[in-house]
Amino acid sequence: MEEITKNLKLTKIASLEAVLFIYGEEITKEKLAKILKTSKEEVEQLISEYKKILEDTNRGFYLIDKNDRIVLATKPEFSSILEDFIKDDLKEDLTPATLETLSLVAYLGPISRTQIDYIRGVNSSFILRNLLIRGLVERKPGKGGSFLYETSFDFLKHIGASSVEDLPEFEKYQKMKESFFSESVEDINKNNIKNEETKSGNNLSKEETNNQNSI
Amino acid sequence: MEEITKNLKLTKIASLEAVLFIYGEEITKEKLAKILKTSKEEVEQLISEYKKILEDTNRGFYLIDKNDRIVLATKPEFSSILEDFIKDDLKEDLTPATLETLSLVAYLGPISRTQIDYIRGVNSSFILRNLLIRGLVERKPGKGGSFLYETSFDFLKHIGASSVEDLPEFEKYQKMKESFFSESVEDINKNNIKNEETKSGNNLSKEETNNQNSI
Amino acid sequence: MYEIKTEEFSGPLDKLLELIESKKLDITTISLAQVTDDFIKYIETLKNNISENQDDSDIFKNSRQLADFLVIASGLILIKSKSLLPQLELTLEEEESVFELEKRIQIYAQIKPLFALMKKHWLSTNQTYSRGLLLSMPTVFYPPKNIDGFLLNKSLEGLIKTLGSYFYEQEKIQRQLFSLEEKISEISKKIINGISRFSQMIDQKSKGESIVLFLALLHLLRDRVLDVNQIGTFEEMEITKL
Repeated sequence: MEEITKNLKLTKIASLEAVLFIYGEEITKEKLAKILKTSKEEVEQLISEYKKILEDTNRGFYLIDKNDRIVLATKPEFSSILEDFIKDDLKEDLTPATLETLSLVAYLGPISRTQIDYIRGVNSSFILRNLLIRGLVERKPGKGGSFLYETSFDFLKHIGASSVEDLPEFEKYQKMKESFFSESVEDINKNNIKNEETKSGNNLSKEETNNQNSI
Repeated sequence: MEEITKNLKLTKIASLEAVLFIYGEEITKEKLAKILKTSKEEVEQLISEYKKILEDTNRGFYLIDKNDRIVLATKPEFSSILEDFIKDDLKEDLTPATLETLSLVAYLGPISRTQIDYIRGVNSSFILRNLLIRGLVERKPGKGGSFLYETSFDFLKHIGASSVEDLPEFEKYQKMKESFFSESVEDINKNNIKNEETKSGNNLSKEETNNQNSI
Repeated sequence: MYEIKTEEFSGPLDKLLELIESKKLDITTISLAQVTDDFIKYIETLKNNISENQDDSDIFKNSRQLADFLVIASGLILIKSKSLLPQLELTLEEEESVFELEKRIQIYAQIKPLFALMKKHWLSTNQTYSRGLLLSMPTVFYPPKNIDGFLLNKSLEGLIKTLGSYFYEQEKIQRQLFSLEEKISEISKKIINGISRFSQMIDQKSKGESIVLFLALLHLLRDRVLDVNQIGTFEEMEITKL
């Protein structure tokens, strides 16, 4: 009996692998549940077991898990073998301003532009647009028509992490964020960037964000 | 001593898996040996061991070995799940982001991905790939290794147009394109996105070459 | 590989922090007042660098950064003016903005190590790769159901509009920028013409411009070109030429 249950689970994990393998890009857990004809809870469970299986030294890829989406990517230790035939160099030039903004999005995200501007003391709309175009950052609608920014799967692939929590000292800075914005962010918004945010918020909200997952 | 040798072998199998995972099409053993910096004999040996691992454990894919070439493919028992899912997925309506990208390609094509990204303000590689697979958009090589995208003949026929010129207000937008890309993109990119731009140029050629064979 | 561009100046909070640290001060309102002059001096050197720069594009980019400096400067000016004119009563909003600035510098000081950490991490980690969307999938024609030329047209129109307002926004930020010297000479002229009240001067000006005007005023004050009298709380500031 137990044996059967175990085998069934392994078959489910194998079919999860097949789907991730064939799809090739980030896919929502919801969609996975639909394809595998199961509940979202079971998908979560399968994912966490599959993740463990992939840790084995004879496996060549790992699983990146970000909120409601996952993707398979080659393990970081093979980057030197692979970079020779995949010409890609995201590593080159990030200006200090871009790096600053990217760190805030990575460590404090999801974060609004107003909050980023507040910390940096600089209007970041231009740099955020750049990061969006480069695909290192993505955004989703937040409250009141403004956007929340967070790093993308491409960012995680670039740093070879399976989630942002893998970043060094991640928790320390996430906690810091709470103390920064403990008093309502709305007040900060009001006081500081008044005009701009509402305006570009409107612009952006027009565009739709969760475009990633459906074909 | 034996332990070390075993681990080394496992790592080699993992790197073989990583290469096959990312390569996506048939690869010769000779080329594999070159990528893995080893002899053809060792590659043969690694392949046969890897094959055995794939058979013995519950995996979503298996290894096809024909003559000198090998490739990973999803196991036949999963093919019905996958076919259904892909078909359903491809039949879905266009999201606003996809529609937006398609309209850009229709009106301003032939157009490069960099230009599309610039106008949309977000990275469009995922959406373009989607439009390519759905056969709504085609691409041809442009200058400097990048691609130019335009709508497919099938798509035009589908919307009852004999050419893009039949689209409402086509001329207005074509003119706009001239003014857009004569100064703004070039200048603005050069001036403001300077480093970033060259970078995403590289990116693009990577992404495109990577996908090239598969389509 | 990565290289810090030397012409890239640090942001206003970074500069402010640097000034405070170079004087070995704690981050307090008093220290902010103490570094205000240095900060304004720094803005002037920035401005000079920008006008010496022949490349228009850099002027665009740098002048935007200058605008960011001016916004912070306006908070500093408030602090400084309070220390120069103790009788100056601040409105609640102004009090808050003084407090805010102090808090922001503290936050910046706390977060700054993150930037170095991230840079190191960004450069040292290993790129990983996913397969790419449906890598081994052949092209099949799957047209969407409800689509026609008008839908495409409407979608594109919306997109162009969005892009247009983005550029408008960028231009607006740039327009808010005014040369300090220009404003100084404007003030001098107006005083000579007998318009001495600050409120008359900022009459019908945008907020950004008022900030610059006030900044210029303080500048003249520091250089003892002007004298400012405020009769009482919330009263008009009377400006006279010395």
